[in-house]
Amino acid sequence: MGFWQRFLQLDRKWIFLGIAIVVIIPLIKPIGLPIKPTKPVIDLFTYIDTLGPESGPVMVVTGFDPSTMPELMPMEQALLRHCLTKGIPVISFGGLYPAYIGMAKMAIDEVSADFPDKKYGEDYVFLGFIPGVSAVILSIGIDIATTFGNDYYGTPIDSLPMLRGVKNYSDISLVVDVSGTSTPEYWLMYAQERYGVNIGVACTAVSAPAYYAFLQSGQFVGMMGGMKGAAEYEELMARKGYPTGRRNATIGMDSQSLAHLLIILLIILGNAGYFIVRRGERRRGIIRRKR
Amino acid sequence: MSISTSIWVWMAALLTLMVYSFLYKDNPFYRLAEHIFMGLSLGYTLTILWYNYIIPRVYEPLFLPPHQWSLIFPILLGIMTFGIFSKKYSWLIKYPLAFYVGGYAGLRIPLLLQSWIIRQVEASFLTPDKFTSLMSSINAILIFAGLFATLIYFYFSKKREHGFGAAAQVGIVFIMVAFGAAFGYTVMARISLLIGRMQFLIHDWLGIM
Amino acid sequence: MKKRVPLVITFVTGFIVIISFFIPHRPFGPLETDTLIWYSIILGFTLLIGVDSLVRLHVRQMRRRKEGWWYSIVFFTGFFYCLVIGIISIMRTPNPFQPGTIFFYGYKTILIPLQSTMFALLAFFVASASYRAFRARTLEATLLLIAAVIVMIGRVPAGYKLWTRLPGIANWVFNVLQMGAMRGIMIGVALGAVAMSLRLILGIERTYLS
Amino acid sequence: MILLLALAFSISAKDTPDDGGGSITVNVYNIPEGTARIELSRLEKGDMLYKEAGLIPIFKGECDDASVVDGIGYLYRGKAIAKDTFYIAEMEGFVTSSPQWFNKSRITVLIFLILFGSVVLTYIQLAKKNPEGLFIRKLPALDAIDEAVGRSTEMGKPVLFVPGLEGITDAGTLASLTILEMVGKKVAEYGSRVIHPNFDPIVMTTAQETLKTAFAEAGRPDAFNKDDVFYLTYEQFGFAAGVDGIMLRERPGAIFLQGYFYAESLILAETGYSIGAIQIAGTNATTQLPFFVAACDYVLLGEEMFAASAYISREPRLLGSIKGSDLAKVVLLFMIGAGVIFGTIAGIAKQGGNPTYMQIFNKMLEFLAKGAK
Repeated sequence: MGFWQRFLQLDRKWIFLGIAIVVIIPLIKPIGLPIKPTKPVIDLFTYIDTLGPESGPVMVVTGFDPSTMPELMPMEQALLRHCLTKGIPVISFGGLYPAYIGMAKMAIDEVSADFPDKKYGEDYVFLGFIPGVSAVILSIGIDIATTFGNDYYGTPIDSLPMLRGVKNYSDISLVVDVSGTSTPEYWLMYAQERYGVNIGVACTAVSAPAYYAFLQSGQFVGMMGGMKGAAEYEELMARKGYPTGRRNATIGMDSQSLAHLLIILLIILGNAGYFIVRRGERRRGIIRRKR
Repeated sequence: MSISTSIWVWMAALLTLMVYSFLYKDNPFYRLAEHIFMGLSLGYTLTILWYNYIIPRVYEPLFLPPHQWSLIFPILLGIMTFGIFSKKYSWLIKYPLAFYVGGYAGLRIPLLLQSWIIRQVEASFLTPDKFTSLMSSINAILIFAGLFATLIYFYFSKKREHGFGAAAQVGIVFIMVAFGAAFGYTVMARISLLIGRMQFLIHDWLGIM
Repeated sequence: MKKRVPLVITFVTGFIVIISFFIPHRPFGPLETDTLIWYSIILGFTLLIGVDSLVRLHVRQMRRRKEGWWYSIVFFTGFFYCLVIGIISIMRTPNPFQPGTIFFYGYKTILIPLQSTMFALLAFFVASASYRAFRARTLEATLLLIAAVIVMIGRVPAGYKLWTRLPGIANWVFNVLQMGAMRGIMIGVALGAVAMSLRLILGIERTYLS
Repeated sequence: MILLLALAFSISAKDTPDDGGGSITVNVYNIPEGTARIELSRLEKGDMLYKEAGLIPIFKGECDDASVVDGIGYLYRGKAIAKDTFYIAEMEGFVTSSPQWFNKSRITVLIFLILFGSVVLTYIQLAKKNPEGLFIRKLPALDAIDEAVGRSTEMGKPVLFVPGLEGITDAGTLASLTILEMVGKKVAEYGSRVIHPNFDPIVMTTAQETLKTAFAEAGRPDAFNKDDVFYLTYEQFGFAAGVDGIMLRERPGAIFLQGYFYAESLILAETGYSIGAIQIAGTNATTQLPFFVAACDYVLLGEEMFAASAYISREPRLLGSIKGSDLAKVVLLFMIGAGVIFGTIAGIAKQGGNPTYMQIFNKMLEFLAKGAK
């Protein structure tokens, strides 16, 4: 078998090894390639940046579990950090499914630790999980207090100073659904279409293509897609001089670059080998037919 | 180099390596991790079920004051699903299933029409403001052509000859470009997951970074 | 008779839910949220059926001593460990996901790594699929290939370093070329789903009752 | 503090449209510069004093007062509080809230629903009368199914059919059951075996039923082994790992991945590719289609699955839906096409100083947007 045949029969294990190496090296010694923010992320960032301490609170909804944490946790933390730095009141909602509350807790604990001056109940509030999915989204449109009853720690909603003037969506300036599933569509259908509240979305790279259609039709205010979206948001925060904490997404982007380059190389090599082998066979085939 | 001392981090790291051993070949370590995973996730699903459905939805509203007696009906319907365990009463499951299917279909129709069809058609309208610059007009026409050709590709009532076949060919070109873009985007998502796990192994476990 | 009543239930529920979308007035308006609650109660019960058939599968494997039956023991230990710990922590603290409970600890240190590692396996499979399955056999496959490469290179800082206009081109492929086709596919799938839901409500579609 | 009756700052209230009653929408206009808070107070007919009724968010200038009782008259007063002064806005004439029987903003959705529904139903009746009359073009993937099952049985290998992760109410799962029936008949004819791991218990019982009838119709009722259709797990990645295990152990010659899949689609397709099986996929999960196209031999794209199941079964209900969807596509295309032409004419006319067309065009768009609002 010629070199190319053996090359195409390359065992999967070598490719796996290649990817592992290419991902690990930059994590140990980062390269620091420049990040260029794109329009959807800029739109989301500027919308939040225009808000201030007296505008309606931003509700950050946690919608991811461990399997999509690497992409979405940096996004949630960047959003919380941005709001707390600007003094924008922020409601962290523990999510529509029980699996997400642990993630929400991790995010709010890590970020609030960097803002000792911010007080719970006045600058940020943490609402726990309640069952019902779309029923929950609908009832927030009517009255937040009756929907939740009390916050994650058990204190009644109406005794939280921050939520005093906040009754339902008409008092909320933005809902950002940080989701690894299709919940942004629920927020679109049950919140934006029925109550007109602005919705931003922070999603995995795989669901970003589907949401571009909703972004272009103006249903979403802005969007962060994949770890690159998170890195862009961290970059915009840094450019404005806001504290970013450990920029996990940006560190990850170097490995992302190398991994992409390797995959593109694999595609080219795979096809080059495929065509060379096929042309070789056709040439030999012609020779045989000639005889 | 400060290797972590917590046995939980070690357990998580070992489990991660056991799962990745599948990449070398299907081996007992992987099978072990696979079955631990299936057992835990089943136990986990049952706990959520108990904590999220049975207590807040069934037990509390029924037995605690402001008794919502109307909840008897869905609970009765729910109990009928257990009919599936016995040969004789297996037809009982048809009733809760009927309610579940009716409710699900009824909810989806208006919302699908509103968000997936009307909203997308409305956004595809080429309003003059989309023709501000040369580039935006070309883009608007390309988006419209993409939609037009894709709908022709998914048209099943006509054989694909001459003109109609050509439009379908253009349609599949747009569709394949859309798939390529989505594939490229998804590669990013998968790689960032791997980066997340590697960060855990290198940073939290081995403490190198 | 056994088939007639369920069909009537499906029709009545579906019809009422559709009307309540259009009629905000007293009896119909709030019906939508009530149906959602009833719907999730029944969903909870169907989960239990799934759990039962899985436990029976593993019991059968163990009784028959099929090759690798001891894996089922591992399965049951994992299952009971998680169940017992879960129920205990529900007894003790109202929310088993409160970071203090053992259940959350087990969830965070065992289930999280397992689930996300399983998910991260995909990166390796994407790489090997790109090398082996990704052939420019036809015109369409070539286009899929080119678009994928453009987007992959454009969405990464390395691409920006190679040629500053690459991110712009990747975005153009996304916002323009991909938009029309994705919208066409969405409309098509949505029409199919609406037609199917109509058939379900009107009792024309009955496979779920077979 | 001087009481400034600002002429500019004004308030108005009306019954919240398209709602179940019990709510009044209050709007405030030209909010003075530097307002920190706008307090809202309400006077019930017959009372003497205004009572506190919450705050109006400044950035929106509008809020819904959902604590009103239908039929009772209310008067609202807005008090915009700036740093050292405040402004009052009052209104004349009481406002009462009332429920509406029809949500006018959803008229477009109703029209679409009625039109599309009646088109699908008429086609279903037509299909019942003469199923052959309705033409659906043949999909290449269907020939591939014959070829795949044939080759797999020649090599003495079983066929693996994976039904996706969604329940019985998903359009993709139902289409996969129809395709399962066709595959089942073929497998029975060739005397081979079909393995069917399941994620959803109800789909499992339905699949057992489907295969039993398929084997009976192919004249081999005894060849069907009930244990080949079994429940695997309820967790996404446990399922993917379990199916991979089956692929590596049973080494099927042909693999069918038909139904609604999530991220595990590539794990299945890649492992299937690595054992050299012919893979025929079909899914209505648009996000997973690229993987199947990259890794499988044949793919039914979204709607093609529904068309395939209609073509195979020639069932009036499936034929009717496909024909209905096709007609809807033609109508939508004409609508958008007409919109484009009319829009451009209106645009040109506007340049030429005659804006009437443009107003009609905008009214058309508004009507459509109302449906989408």
